[in-house]
Amino acid sequence: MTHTEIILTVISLVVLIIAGFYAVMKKDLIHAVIATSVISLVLSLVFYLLQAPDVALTEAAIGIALSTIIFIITVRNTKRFEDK
Amino acid sequence: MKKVIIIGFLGVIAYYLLSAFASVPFGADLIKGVKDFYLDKSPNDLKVANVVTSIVVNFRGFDTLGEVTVLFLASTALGSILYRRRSHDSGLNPQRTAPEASALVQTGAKVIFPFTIMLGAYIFIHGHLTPGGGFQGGAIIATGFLLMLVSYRKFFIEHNALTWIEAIAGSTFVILGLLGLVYANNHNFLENFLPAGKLNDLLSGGIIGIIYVAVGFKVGAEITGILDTLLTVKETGLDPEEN
Amino acid sequence: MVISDPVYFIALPLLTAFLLPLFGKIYKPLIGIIPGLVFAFIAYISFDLYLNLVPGKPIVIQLAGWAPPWGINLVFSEFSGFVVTLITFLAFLVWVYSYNFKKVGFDNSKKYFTLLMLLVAGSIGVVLTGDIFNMFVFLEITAISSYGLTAFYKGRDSAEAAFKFLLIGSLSSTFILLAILLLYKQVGTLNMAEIAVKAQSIDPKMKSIIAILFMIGLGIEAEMFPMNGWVPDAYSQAPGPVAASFAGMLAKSGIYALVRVFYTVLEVDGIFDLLLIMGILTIIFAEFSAMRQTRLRRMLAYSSIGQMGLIMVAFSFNTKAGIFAGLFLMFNHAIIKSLLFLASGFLTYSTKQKKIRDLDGFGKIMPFTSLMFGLGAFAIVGLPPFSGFWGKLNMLVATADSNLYFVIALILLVAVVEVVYYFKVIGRLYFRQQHKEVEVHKPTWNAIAAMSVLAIVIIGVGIYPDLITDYLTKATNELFDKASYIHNVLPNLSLN
Amino acid sequence: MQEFLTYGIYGTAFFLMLLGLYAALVKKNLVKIVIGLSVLDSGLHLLFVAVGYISNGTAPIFSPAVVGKNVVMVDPVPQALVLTAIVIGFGVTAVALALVVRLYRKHNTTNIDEIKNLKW
Repeated sequence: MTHTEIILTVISLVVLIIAGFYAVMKKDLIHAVIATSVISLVLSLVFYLLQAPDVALTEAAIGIALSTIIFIITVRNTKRFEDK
Repeated sequence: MKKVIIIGFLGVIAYYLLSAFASVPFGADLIKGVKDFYLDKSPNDLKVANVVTSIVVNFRGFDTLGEVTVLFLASTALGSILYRRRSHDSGLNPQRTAPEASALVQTGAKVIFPFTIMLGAYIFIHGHLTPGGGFQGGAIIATGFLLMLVSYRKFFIEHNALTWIEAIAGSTFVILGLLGLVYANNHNFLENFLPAGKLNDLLSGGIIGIIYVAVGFKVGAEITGILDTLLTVKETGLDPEEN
Repeated sequence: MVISDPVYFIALPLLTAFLLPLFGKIYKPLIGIIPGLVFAFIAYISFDLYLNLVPGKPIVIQLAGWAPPWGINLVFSEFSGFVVTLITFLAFLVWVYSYNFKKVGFDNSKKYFTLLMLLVAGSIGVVLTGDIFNMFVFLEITAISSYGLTAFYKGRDSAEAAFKFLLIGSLSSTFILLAILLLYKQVGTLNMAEIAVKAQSIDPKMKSIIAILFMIGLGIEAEMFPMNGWVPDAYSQAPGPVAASFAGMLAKSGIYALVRVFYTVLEVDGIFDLLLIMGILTIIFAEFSAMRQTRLRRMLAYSSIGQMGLIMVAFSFNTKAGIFAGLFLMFNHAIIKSLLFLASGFLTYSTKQKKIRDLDGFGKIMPFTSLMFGLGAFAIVGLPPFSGFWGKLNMLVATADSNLYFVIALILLVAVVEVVYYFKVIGRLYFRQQHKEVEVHKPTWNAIAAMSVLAIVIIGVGIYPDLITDYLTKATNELFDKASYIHNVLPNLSLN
Repeated sequence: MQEFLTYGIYGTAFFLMLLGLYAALVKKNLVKIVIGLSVLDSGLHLLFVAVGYISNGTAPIFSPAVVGKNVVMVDPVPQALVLTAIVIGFGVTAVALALVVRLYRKHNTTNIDEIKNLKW
């Protein structure tokens, strides 16, 4: 790995941790779903950096777009907020 | 109290797993296993440039058959869980109550849609050469249909066509496998029986390319069906038949 | 060799499931007929292959033209062939029982048969495959089709049951994947026979972590104690024939995977002691819960967990007698529990609450179904003229061989508990007056046929156990002889 | 640097998995539980790819630029496995969300505590 790649990886890992926290703790489910989408986005970057372009592409197509969409459809069909 | 127990439990799991993975250093090439065989055979015998594709479709093709089945299963199970009652007289599906998207979105969707389909098709046709393949291409095609579904209220998926595509693409996979029993050298299920061609040619890799195209169609139809089912369920309110 | 290739067990149900919607477009009754033909065919070739199997020479099929360990292989041996034959036989009977689909409508029956075909294909795949990741894929196929089948009926609490099942199932698949990943990084292969050879050099601590991960992950489908919260709900909410196929196929493939992994793939010190403890806990938890149930299906479900616990205990002895008893119990559990679930489907059909006390006096108004239920109850408790007796007897012999006297005491105690709660139901069926008028739901001819076949098998094996003991002994030898499994899959590689 | 990345990537993967497990086991909201499962899956997929990585390896594709040269390639097997796992995870998520929608239609709530028979 070159230095740029290592720095990118480290930044991605930090973003992953923050987004993970946000996804699990946030009461607004739409926000939480967007956070999972961010996890997938960053994850697909990390996959690319780890020389797994196939997995990166799959994660991009399925994780970022489709998973997020089905989550959002569900949240729209049910309740948006997680109550206490 | 329950939280404390669960966090303690998670701590125990984390400790043991970390201690297990600590002996697997990141980036080290520890093993001499099947991977060297794959890295050698894929370009030389199968003439498939993308080793992941050759593993997914050929060496471990049976897994992929299972994977396609899982998606088919998910869409069937979804249909069985969220069955719809469509009114037969009007062509419109009354359950979709989402507001019409703005003209900007609609025009944009119309422009982007063909390109999305083309991109998806490109990805699964070149699955054995470049990153990506049937699953990724199919998912991208489904995204294109999703775009149309959310921007036009009157855009409806032709379910008959979806059923036909699903059935034909899925059975193509299995039948290609069964043909291997008859025509291939070792008479194995899913064995390649077509000429392998030249490395990095579009028409190379024998049945691998054909299988990935079938997978692409199947996955695209499957995911489009899943999205359509989820989008057209009744949006709010209790269902009278449930109680 | 072309026509009787084990790959048909998986390829044909998958092909049919993919094409089923098209058959429905051509002629609607085909939806019900085609699956039956396929089940009959695979049951036939399965019997054919199994009866003609040469001892010590399992049929090893390579896929995609690559010899193991590079490609995936299927192993049809005495043990896996036995389980596959059992599964295909039950699949055909379940189809006979549920063939008539007019009640639920065309569209739903299409989904029902599709999911059922995939459940059968998945269970067979788990049993036949010789590759650890491929086993995971098939486990997921069985799991997802079970979620769909559990949530099949709309009016009940089926969605809750399915969600619970899904939650536990997803956690289990995570554990299995972790175990596979660790194993792969240690040995560099996914083929079970090659892992078995190379696993000897793994660090013991790592090996025990992998084994525990497998135990958690596979234990969920095998209904092991802390992870079986889904069982009572799924069994009581799913349609009757589906509950029968859960008992006969899902649980069987789960226990098969568990046994195969611990006997053949990974040899870990102390794992059998752990299995013994888990099995005993499962039995105690299940049998005492079963006694407190007021609903028939939940009672049967807890009883099923108890039986699975007994099977785990039998396999945990790691002796030939133990494996033999375990196989006999597996056979009994599959046949007898299926009969009980099929009969209970009609018994509780007309009562809304599905309570046991609603069954007062049903022996008079539903004589055949009550008779079948009574027969199943006598058999599962372990009374002499039925096959259940031989299973329990072998179990006691095996336990005595292993000098585990407290387990003998436990088995006898459990038998008493089983007698108490099963005879409570029988007492209500035959020795109580019917206290209110109910609409009687007569079993259809196909249901009668399916139940009669099961009853005949139970009585036949009960009177003449030598019908199957030969095959069970062969299967025992196959499972116990790890070296010959490895030799048959990988001729060039051997232990040490 | 190597050590740091080992612990960094594995640590992140485990952190995501534990977060997901925590959400799946503790949270009361059905959608949140499914989100937890999806986070758990993400961590697991990261772990798979990280375990398959080999230092200074290239992607396992014999493109014209690579053919004939002696290059180290990363392990393609975990990548193929994770591809399967991602698709299976998507299928399970879709079924789970469909069940959530049906539970909501029946009980008009997504809170576990208000849905009987879902407690254990």
